[in-house]
Amino acid sequence: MTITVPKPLAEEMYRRMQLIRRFEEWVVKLVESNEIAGVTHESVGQEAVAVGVCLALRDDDVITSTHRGHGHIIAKGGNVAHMLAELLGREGGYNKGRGGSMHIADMALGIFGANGIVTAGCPMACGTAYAFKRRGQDRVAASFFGDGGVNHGLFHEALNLAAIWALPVVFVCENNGYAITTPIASVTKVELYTRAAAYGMPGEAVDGMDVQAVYEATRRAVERARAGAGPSLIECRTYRFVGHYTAERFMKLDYRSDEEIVAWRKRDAIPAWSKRLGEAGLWRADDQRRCDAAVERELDQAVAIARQSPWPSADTALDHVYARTYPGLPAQGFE
Amino acid sequence: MTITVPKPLAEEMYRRMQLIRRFEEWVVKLVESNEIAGVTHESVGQEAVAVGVCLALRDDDVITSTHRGHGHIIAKGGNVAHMLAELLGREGGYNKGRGGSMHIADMALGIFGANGIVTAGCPMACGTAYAFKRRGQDRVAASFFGDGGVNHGLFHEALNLAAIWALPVVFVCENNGYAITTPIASVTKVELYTRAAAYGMPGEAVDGMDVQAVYEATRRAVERARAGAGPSLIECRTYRFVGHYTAERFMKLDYRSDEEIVAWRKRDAIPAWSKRLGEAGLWRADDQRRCDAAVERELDQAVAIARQSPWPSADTALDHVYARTYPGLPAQGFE
Amino acid sequence: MSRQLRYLQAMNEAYHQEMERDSAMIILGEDIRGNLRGETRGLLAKFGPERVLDTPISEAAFVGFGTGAAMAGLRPIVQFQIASLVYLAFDQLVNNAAKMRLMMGGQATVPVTYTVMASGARNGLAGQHADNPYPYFLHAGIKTVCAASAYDAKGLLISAIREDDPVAFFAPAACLALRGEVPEEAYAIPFGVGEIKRPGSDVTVVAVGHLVPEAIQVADSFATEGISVQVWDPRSLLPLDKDGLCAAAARTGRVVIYDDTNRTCGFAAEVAALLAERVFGALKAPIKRITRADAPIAFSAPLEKAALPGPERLGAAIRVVCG
Amino acid sequence: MSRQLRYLQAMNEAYHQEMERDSAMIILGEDIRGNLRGETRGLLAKFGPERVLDTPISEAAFVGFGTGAAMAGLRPIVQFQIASLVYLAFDQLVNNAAKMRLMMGGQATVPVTYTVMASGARNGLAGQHADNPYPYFLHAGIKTVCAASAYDAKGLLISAIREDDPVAFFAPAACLALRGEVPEEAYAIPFGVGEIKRPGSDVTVVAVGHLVPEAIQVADSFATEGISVQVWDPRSLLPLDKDGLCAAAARTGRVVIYDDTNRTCGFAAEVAALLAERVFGALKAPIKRITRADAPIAFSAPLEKAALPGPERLGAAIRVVCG
Ligand SMILES: Cc1ncc(C[n+]2csc(CCOP(=O)(O)OP(=O)(O)O)c2C)c(N)n1
Ligand SMILES: Cc1ncc(C[n+]2csc(CCOP(=O)(O)OP(=O)(O)O)c2C)c(N)n1
Ligand SMILES: [Mg+2]
Ligand SMILES: [Mg+2]
Repeated sequence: MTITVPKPLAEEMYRRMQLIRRFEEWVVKLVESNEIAGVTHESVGQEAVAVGVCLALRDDDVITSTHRGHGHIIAKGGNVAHMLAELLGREGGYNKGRGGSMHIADMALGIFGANGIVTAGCPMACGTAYAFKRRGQDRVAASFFGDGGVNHGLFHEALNLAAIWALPVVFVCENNGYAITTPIASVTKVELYTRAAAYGMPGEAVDGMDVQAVYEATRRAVERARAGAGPSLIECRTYRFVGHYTAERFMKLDYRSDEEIVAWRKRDAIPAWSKRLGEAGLWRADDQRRCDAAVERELDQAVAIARQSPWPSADTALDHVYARTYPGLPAQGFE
Repeated sequence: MTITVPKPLAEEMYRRMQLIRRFEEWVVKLVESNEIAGVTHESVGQEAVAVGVCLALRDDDVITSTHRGHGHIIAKGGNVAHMLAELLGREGGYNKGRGGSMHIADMALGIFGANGIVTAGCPMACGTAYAFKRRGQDRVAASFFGDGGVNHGLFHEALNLAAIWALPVVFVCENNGYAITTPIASVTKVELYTRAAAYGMPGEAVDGMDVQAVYEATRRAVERARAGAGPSLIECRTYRFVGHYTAERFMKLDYRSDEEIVAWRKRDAIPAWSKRLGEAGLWRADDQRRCDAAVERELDQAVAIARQSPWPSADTALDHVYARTYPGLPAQGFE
Repeated sequence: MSRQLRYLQAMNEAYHQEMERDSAMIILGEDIRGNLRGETRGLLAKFGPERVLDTPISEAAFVGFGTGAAMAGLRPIVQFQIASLVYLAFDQLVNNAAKMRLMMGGQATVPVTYTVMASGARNGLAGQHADNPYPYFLHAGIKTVCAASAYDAKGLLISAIREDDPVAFFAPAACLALRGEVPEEAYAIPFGVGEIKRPGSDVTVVAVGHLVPEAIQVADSFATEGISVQVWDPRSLLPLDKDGLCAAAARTGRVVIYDDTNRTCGFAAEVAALLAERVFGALKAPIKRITRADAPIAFSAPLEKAALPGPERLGAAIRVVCG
Repeated sequence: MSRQLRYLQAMNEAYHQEMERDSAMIILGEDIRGNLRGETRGLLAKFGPERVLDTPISEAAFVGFGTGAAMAGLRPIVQFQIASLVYLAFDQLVNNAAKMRLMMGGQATVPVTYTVMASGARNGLAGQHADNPYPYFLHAGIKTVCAASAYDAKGLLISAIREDDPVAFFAPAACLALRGEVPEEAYAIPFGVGEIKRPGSDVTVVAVGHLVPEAIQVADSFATEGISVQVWDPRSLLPLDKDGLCAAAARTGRVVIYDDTNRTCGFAAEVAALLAERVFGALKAPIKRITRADAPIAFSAPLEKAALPGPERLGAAIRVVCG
């Protein structure tokens, strides 16, 4: 369990994981205080996947994300104040309050959107990768989706497209064991990564609680993609420590045993990585504390900024539907 | 290349293949004389697949078919007069003239319909197989689709469903090398049958020009399915000797070379099977001729019957849309 | 006699009573066993895993599965966890299940009920989860009902289940928590029969789903102004009770259609077109539509509200046609 | 000056000219290279395999691919070989491509053109291949055009391609063999501007696609009866030229809508509703819709004909509103 990445990167891995964790905890608070409306899916427990993947990408690479996207966006460098403003529905949010949790995007950072439809981002990542390839750029698109996604027709069609056209895409399956309440083993008979073979692309499974393992696997896939050798599938085995969405805690569901949750929580990637940093002599006792404190400050400030951001004005409700409008388009709901 | 099936079955294989071939030739004539409207997809060259599969099924088993369905329907025992009446759009057709070439069905014979949408029959076969299973019947559903179908999302979703619920389905891929003008190798990087592994089901490729090989492979898959051991995928390697549809001969397309067509025509399953029957001492010189003549008579009569069948009356155009209608439903296009 | 149930409980009771009555019935969809909202409570325990199926995330395939199972003699309920998932199965719905019987010349019978859960907007669901896709079903000729109350939910769901054709049952998000009187015994509300939910003589409001209770409130509020507002609920959108609709509209001569689907080619368009054709002579004012704007629903509350039909706009429209 | 081209040749010329103009353009779909009908002739040879892509049979994925490519700066044309294939990509069309820009607060620009080939019925296409699915696009808010002539095909296709939003271009099966005058140079027909295809003063026929030439014939035939029939073609269905439509309708006070989509919630319903709202006072007769029946198209010729709108029915409707 040695650390193979340089110290600054190792520290950044910790920082981003911690930022995600605490961000999600803020989200839960803001949902419970009714400041965030709608449905949010927290990625608590899965931070190592988001961070391991995104830190293996360049800034000009692209990701497509999912309904459980906060972690991916932070890991790709997303601004937490803009994210929180979005979650609060404010004009200063990433999407000017139009998108909310399931649609956060930052095109400038290569974040081509969270998406509320399972695997909907997969074919879009293919198209984006094709644009890179056609322009002779060595950029890569990484596409996140859950274990629930691997049974969807779009997964199949997208992986096949990427394979036949040797597109620079890295397909990242976050296998957290469940699609809402449905255990993956009840809906799939094979190890997920083995499906790569059906498209003639490499596939591998990796410990999703080990940020460095995720990072290394992604690096290999990214290098392959940049070199023009085509797509890969990486299955990251992880777990969500919390419910499918914030509301779940009040729903008394029993699809997971307490023992299972406890066992996975013991493998929490964040303290594990801090411990390894310490054991490798890269971190001293208070390095983590300093880093954690900075994360807290960043989030406190972000929440404050977000809360101060103005509400969108109702008379702009029909803006941004089209790049070009025409008289009477979009139609109002009344005359 | 010995013959392992009993003589009556071997003869019936020949007879059904020949019936399909000559049926399709009649269809082309009737299209060219403008007696058949619309678009018909002939299965000339692929007869061994339809017959090998369907003769391995029981009468109470079910098939779902494709846009190229005439062969499957004849192989499953379909009545050629009712088929031709359907193609001529007559009330005496299988579907009372409502369906035409791409929708012929005979629920009583377990023919759950040709279908104009690629792979659309696959999930329906799953549902049918589930009904059998739930009722404790040992019946099986076989689902035909082309090489073009294996890249469709529905293929993926249906095979996965069948696998996880161990449904008695045999998925039959008729790999004739092309989806219209698109060579399978340009859109798929792997051998098609290997995709079975992605669902945890057995897959195998078989020579689709050898009716007995198709029959044997199907038998194995059917026995598995009847025994409750779940679905299988069989890839039958075959070729269509003619265009994608009747109209193609006037379209000057050049996606296949003449040499390729000639090479495959040399492997024509029908004379090959007759020859094997002779070599095995099962057939004497004029056995084939007798059989062929019977086929001709059957078709001549069928065409005559079909031509005499009455046209549907225009005032029944909105019948059969619903099992139960209501005032004003379905709505006319005028008031 | 006056037992009160929530909408979801009414659905749950319909599921239980019908599945008990007919062993050919099965129910399938995502997280049916997990029972997130309550409408599938107890089904697994009572009917077992063979009749209560959790599917993979494969909407197209499980709809096709339902079609095949129905053709082979079962009576499936196919549940969509959220309304916009119907798009993923659209071909299997509109180009297969809905057409199978005609294409086969009457050979196939396809008794499937699609329950479309939580349709329409609800506080922060944003662009992809706020659609109300019933106009697509209507255009495709699929029988469709939308229940506005717990009572209607049970009765319309039972009718849907007993129908021998594909039927879509829409359960609007904004209705799921409603409570109301629901008889214990199984009862069926006939298709093609609308209901005057509130009588009135000056103007008819045609309202659907969660907009029915809203429309009744608005109607009540007009009593003080001396404007008598009738609220008519079609209940089944296809078949539509055209005679009942025309009678209701002709009685008042003034009509406002209050519907939470996109405006263009939406349900309100059909109602307006029908009336412009059939009761033209009885109309005293232009037919008004108060609908959703033709736009994806934005996340932020003020934007969301601005794009949806609302009681203020309904009120304004009533004033215009009566003024 | 009066060069005649077929409809498919006009499309082909638009493809060539626009792809030449803008190297960001690509075209993809099934059998594009094989060029079954003629509209993609010569593209592979001129623009090479990187810009002219044959896809696997994966409609949902290749639509999503188009969305992603567009967001990343390309300008894809995504061609549907037959109209009903749009159903297989319906989620990617209506719940993704169409909503992306709003959901992202304006960050994404999605310049994709969907060419929907051979829509509508044509002699024996039967249940699954005869749909005319543009009302689904209209309801979803996707910009949509339908060209009735070779001239309009080139001009509307070029406008569609230059638009920075998703646009569906419908090429009706019954139009593909039409010939007409088509200028050589590239030209754009603006969206949202309808056209009076035949002037007249007694009744307005609103006709779409292949029904435009049919309507003109019917109109001509009424000249002898002394009934003056105006034929108005919206050309772009969304944006719809509402002012032009209302002006045309108000001028005659009598309207028949002649549209080959299912009746319920179809395009004719929208037009009728719009007129019942906006020009109610100017109407002299009920608004008539002559549409397809709400039924899958049966294969057999007499049944097919009975379910489709036809010139006899249009003529009868004209007589009723003028009588
Ligand atoms: C195509 C589709 N089907 C169903 C849903 C409803 N839904 C939202 S999240 C979810 C579970 C997704 O599971 P998984 O892909 O494993 O991701 P996870 O939630 O575990 O991160 C479902 C079924 C959806 N959003 N999209
Ligand atoms: C889902 C779908 N996409 C496209 C089409 C148009 N189409 C009809 S047949 C065909 C080719 C099918 O190829 P294959 O599955 O190999 O069958 P084959 O024609 O070779 O028998 C296509 C693309 C269709 N009918 N359905
Ligand atoms: Mg999961
Ligand atoms: Mg093929």
